[in-house]
Amino acid sequence: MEKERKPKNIFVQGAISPEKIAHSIAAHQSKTDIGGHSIFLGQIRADEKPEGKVIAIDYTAYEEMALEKAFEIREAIFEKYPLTCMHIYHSLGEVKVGEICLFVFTSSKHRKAAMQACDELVERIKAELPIWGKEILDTDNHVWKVNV
Amino acid sequence: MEKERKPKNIFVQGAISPEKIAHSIAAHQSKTDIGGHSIFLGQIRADEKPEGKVIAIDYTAYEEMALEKAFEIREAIFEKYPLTCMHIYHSLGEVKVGEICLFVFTSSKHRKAAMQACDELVERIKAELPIWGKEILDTDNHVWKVNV
Amino acid sequence: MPHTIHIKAFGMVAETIGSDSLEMENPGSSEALKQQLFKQFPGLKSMKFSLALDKKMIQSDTDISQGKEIALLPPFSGG
Amino acid sequence: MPHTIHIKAFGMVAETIGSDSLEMENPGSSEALKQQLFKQFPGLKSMKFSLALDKKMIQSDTDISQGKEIALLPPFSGG
Repeated sequence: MEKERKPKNIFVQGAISPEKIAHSIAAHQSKTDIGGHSIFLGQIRADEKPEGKVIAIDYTAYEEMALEKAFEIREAIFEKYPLTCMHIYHSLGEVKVGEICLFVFTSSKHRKAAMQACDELVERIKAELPIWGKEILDTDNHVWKVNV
Repeated sequence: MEKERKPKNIFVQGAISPEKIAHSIAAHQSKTDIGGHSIFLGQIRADEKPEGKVIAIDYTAYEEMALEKAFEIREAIFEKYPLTCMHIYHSLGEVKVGEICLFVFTSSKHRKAAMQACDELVERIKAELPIWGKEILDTDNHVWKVNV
Repeated sequence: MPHTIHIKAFGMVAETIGSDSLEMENPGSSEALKQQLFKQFPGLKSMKFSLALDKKMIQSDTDISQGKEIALLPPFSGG
Repeated sequence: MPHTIHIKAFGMVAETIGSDSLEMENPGSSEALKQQLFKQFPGLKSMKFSLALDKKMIQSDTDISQGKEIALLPPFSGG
């Protein structure tokens, strides 16, 4: 019988720590059918804007919709690629420059599936999840982040 | 003046620990022009062979040639993609099932370069570095790993 | 029979409205709702945003039946 | 004037030879070296392996001049 998958919380308050990433990796060492892990990490850049320099991004989300959509994306990616595991974490609230705001983690028997699934997940997360980044500037101004 | 790059040691004795990966990630938090990191991790699978079940892989390498080749690949990838950083670590000696034997880490301003460079690096490392894996079986036998 | 609808607002839309939620009399359809919002908050006219009904983005004019969850969503910028 | 060459061996080639290095009189070229190895270690005949001279893989028959670093490399299987 296949395990029924349910929406999981993807949101983390504040930055995602390197220790959390290490724990997540370590937790997969007992899964001895995994041959490759692919990880993507989004990090806050100190971009120079006409209005000032970015010092942090404050993330908000339409959480219930984002979780529903993340579940839908998750199911579609599991359907498309032979993955062993898939994890998505996104920050809410303030994340400072240099800190990590997105952690996508896919694992599979052979490397290609993990890599392709990870790439596709990142694209879909950025395009389809109702999350907004407010870029806080060193001038007390802010601008709304735009995904290109 | 451009910084001259020199061959770096890519070899690690035994498994690559999740803590080492966390430290490597944390070391990039001061580089505030990075927007995305792409990581690939190779993990030892407990494959079932006709001769027995894999319990570890014992890696050997033609080290001097591997380091020269890794440097050549590194330079070519830096030439091709706008990367901020690139790191390659490969195990030598015994790595048990579930443990990590390969850690490839690329960082760039925008995510695409890091992702594409990471994929290409992994392919080239597997195809071009003179490294050999001896799969140790639970039957006291061994078979030589074959990359497909 | 008119009824009140509850609207959630996010990102720069919430900023323009000055709140992350508002209530109004149901204008009946998503297009009518937009016109009503433009009248009440002229700043929204120059802004790109979409409507979601019950957490699904709508692509064309859609009836707003009672009890629907309505949200105003500027372009996503997660990651 | 004949001279001795030093050969490094790796992976299953080293296993077949029973050592990770060997010495022999220089047969003059990479093809001649292969024939010499096949005579000395018949197990190598059924084995896929390449030669590297001074850490560069060679694709065709190549002269082996004095002082070259010679290595026998089975198919790579890193990662």
